[in-house]
Amino acid sequence: MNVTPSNMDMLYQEIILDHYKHPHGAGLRDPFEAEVHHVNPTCGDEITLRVHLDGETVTDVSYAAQGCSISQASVSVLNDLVTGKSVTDGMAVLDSFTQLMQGKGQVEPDEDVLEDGIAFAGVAQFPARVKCALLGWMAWKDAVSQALVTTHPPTTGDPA
Amino acid sequence: MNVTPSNMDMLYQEIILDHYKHPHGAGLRDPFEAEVHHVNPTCGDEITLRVHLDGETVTDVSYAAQGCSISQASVSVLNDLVTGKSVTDGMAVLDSFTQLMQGKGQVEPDEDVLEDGIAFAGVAQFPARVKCALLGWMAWKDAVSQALVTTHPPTTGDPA
Amino acid sequence: MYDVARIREDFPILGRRLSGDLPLVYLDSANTSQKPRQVIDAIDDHYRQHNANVARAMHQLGAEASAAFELGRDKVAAFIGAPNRDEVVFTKNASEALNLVARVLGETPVGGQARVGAGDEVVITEMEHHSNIVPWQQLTQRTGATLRWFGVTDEGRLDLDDIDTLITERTKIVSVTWVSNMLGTINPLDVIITKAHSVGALVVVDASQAVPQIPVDVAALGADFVAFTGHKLVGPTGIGVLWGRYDLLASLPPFLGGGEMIETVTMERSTYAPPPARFEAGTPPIAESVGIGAAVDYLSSIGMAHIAAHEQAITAYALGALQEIDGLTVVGPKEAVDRGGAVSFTLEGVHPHDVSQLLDSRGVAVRAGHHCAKPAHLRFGVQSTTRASFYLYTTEQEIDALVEALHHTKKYFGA
Amino acid sequence: MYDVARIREDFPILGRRLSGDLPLVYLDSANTSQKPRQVIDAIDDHYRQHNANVARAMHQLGAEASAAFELGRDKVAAFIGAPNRDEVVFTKNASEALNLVARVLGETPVGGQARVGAGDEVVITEMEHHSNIVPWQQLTQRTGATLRWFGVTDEGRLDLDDIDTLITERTKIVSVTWVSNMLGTINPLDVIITKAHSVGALVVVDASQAVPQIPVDVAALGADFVAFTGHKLVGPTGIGVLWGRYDLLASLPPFLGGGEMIETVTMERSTYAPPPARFEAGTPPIAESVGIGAAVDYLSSIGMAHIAAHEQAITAYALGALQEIDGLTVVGPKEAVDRGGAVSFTLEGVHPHDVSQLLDSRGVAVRAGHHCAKPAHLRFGVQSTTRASFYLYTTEQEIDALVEALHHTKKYFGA
Ligand SMILES: Cc1ncc(COP(=O)(O)O)c(C=O)c1O
Ligand SMILES: Cc1ncc(COP(=O)(O)O)c(C=O)c1O
Repeated sequence: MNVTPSNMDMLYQEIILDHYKHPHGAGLRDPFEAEVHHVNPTCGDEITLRVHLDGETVTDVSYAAQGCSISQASVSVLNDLVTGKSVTDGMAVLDSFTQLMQGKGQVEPDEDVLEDGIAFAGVAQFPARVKCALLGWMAWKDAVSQALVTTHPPTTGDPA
Repeated sequence: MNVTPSNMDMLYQEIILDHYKHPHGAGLRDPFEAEVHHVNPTCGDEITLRVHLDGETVTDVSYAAQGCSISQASVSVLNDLVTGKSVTDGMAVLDSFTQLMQGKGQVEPDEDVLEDGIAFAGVAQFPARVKCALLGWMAWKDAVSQALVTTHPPTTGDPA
Repeated sequence: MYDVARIREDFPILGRRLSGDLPLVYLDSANTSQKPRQVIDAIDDHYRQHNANVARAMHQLGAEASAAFELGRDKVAAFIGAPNRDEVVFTKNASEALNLVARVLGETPVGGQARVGAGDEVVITEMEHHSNIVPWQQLTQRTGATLRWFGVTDEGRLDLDDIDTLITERTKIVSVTWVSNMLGTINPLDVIITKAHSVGALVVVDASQAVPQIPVDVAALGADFVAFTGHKLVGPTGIGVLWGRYDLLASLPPFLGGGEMIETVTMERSTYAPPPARFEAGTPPIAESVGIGAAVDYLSSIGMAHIAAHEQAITAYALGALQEIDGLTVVGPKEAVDRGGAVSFTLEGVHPHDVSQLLDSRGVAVRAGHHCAKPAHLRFGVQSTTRASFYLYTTEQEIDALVEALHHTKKYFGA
Repeated sequence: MYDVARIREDFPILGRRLSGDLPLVYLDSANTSQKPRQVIDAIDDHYRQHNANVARAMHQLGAEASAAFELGRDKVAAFIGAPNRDEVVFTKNASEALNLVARVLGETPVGGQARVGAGDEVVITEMEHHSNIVPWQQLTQRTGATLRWFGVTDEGRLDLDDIDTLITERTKIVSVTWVSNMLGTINPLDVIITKAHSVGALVVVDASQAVPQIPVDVAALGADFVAFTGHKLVGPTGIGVLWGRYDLLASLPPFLGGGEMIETVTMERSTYAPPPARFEAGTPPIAESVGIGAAVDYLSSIGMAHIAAHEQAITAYALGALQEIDGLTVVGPKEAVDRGGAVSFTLEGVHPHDVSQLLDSRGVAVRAGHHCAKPAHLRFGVQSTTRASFYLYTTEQEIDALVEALHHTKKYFGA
């Protein structure tokens, strides 16, 4: 079925509206190694997101977000998809989600990897909404990088 | 006869070309009460012009000018028209010449006032050349104002 | 009689069909206006028949292009009642016009003194567009001056109670919007200008939303600088206007350097042309001047008083209809009094993005977001709003379509 | 085969008849180029079908306009070989692009340090256009830095003998034109860039006359900033380009404030978006981006290598024919080697204004004056010159018409 600007049901899939109304893992929790604040400058959507790592494992992603259904649902899905995964596996999911979003509707989503995330396939055809869908994911990427620096301080040549 | 961009003889009247080839009163002379330097920013034409007043009378207008036939001929005509006249009469000639130049070809020149200056009637239809024709006249206006200040220092309320 | 149907025929885009073969309901004119064929054709004809560079070219095309370019300036000057055509400086948009003023007021002219320095104050308002906030933040940061601002009342009006403590002997500049692009408020400029001038401050007016909508006479207004933009007044992109009092402009140092803004240039130093050339570095927006000239001609042919009356009527109609929708709250003055044709609102339970997306699916084009007025949004405790905005071509049927689409939106999101 | 006749059919204005029913011989392309219908139609169609504001609008027209605007950026980036589309900043013209660089290099980024301050040196050349002189005079005056410059040889080439004493450890910026708009000289940028980078200086290239005429690959060039302008490359007025290395752009403070250049704004302070948005305050030149995109498509469809070869051939033809005229002296390189298609000359006994006026009476459009390069004129002891300049649509017959009209001019003035 073709997605057009007049065909809203392909954009607002039931799954998206469910996540929007009942976001998974919302709220800011302790402990965490990194907290970031991201803004979509165009519309003002905002998110504060914390990451808690246990070694290589993402043990919690907590957040407070203000934004539209797409941005809210997408961070809820993110929470589902990366919590409990290794950082490497989480980053792989991020890659596939980003590819789907930037694929202008030409990329076939992999349900095994993206689970509920495949509901965002329609968003890829609304360029103005792609940023909404990616807001939480970009924040997560940023937070993980910072958390890794905290938990694995870069080793330098100097052993002191 | 109509003046058009392809009809050069109406622009470059014999009189203009004569003044261009044999400019009247060219050169910088002493004495003078004011010297000014004016530039046409668009094309770079330049003039240095001196005015010598004797009381209310313009006794000399001397100049060194670099520029096109129109700007050179026009200052030569200026020299003819204002030398020996009172400042007031000179300014009246300036007014009529300016009106002619800015009249877009709609103003009928008065030969009694403008003499050889009527040859510039065609220039008024070439907007880009109007500035050329006015360069020397604007310099003269400026120089006379300065010379008047020098020769008639403004009286103030304070008699000291 | 104001004949909207007749006017709409001049705007080719209003006949466009959108996805799903829906007619376009364009309610985003405060963002940018649509263009009548008179403007589009003038630009087209310029490029096909008269294109050349200006000022410098002495050939026939050059003379035609220069005349056309300067005629645009004459038309704009007449349209805003400028006492002198040389008071009209062309910029690339309203933002550049405001930045230009903010820059040159902080810089030192040859043999003079900067108008703003350390210890001085600049006063703006909480309802400004970012383009009338950021340049003043930059200016005050650069110079060590202090930025202060008027607050906004719950009704969305400027809070003038503080005027005597805000505008004082320390105030050097007051910069204020005439019509708010978010709240729709029309500000009482006379009070502010009188007060500012009484302490010797200069007044800059952001008229980006005013010039398109209401008859403007800068001489009667009495401000020192007025900025606006071509694309909001049925003109092209790529051109804005800074009007300034001639004596002031003539006393200020240049902004951008190069091209025709000079008097003479040597490697060591340059001297500068008088206004407006002094502030127009490089090749100016030539085709855009032709376009803005055609735009003001078009608006004048209809009559700005008629356009203002239509704007007022359609805004009143919209405010009435919108406020009957349950859960819809207008942010800004709720009645069409001292008010322009931009109506921002929230709809309970539905984020503005989602509102605008659903409206778009019905062919209704509105804007969602902070409308480049984050502080005004913060003031009302909202992060974003949906904004519908109207212009000379807006019809009551379009407002009805908006209302109907909003009901549909509520149903869709179960709100 | 390069088919000039075919190309000319794309340019509506080339069919125009001038006063006296003369055909137009347009030899003023270094001043501004003519526009093919592909460009004019693209702009026309944009206003008729897709006009909306960009970035901020989420409706269908907004999405179309945003895509069209950003596609213009993609096309320009590809045309100049930019490694990253976000390195292409749209300005209003080349002059703004050069001023932008000069301003931000003298200002202090948050948590950083200005690139130019007191005691530093900026190096330019004597053959620059005023737009690449005045901004650096302003910068050095503001910061207390020193402006220095390369001289020009009698042949009209940069005098590089001084390079080691001019570009030193004190040099922070070297700004130089690629192709001179007056002399026609193509400068050996590789030598200058290598030397400048060896002392840690940044290199700004004024490519206003280069991008229209020769294939440009900014990545291969190795400069830090490159500026050019839309109207000289068969594109519209109202748009210019600043290309800059991304890491550099990202390290620089903003220039104009307002609109979409922000990340967030409060009344107290603002943070700024990454490039290119950081440097594009206010509504950008939207229709103009569509136009410049169509322009580079058009040039690419013919092929920049072919255009360069044509330019070279026609310039060689013109240099040969012109120098056979008694009393005519070419100012600048006399052979078509490392040389663009602008030929400035003097004609003994006839002032350039009068030359251009007489040529115009024959339908031949050239420029007379200082071509915004007063120092270069001073260098050759002339106050002004007549300049004929050629482009992809120029024919040998037009050069013949120029030569014939020059003979007529000489006869007319008895020179
Ligand atoms: C070499 C050069 N640099 C800069 C410019 C300025 O370009 P613009 O007038 O579009 O700002 C020009 C053209 O006038 C030029 O030829
Ligand atoms: C009140 C107000 N000021 C300034 C601007 C900036 O205008 P521009 O984007 O044309 O620079 C706008 C429009 O966006 C506006 O509504």
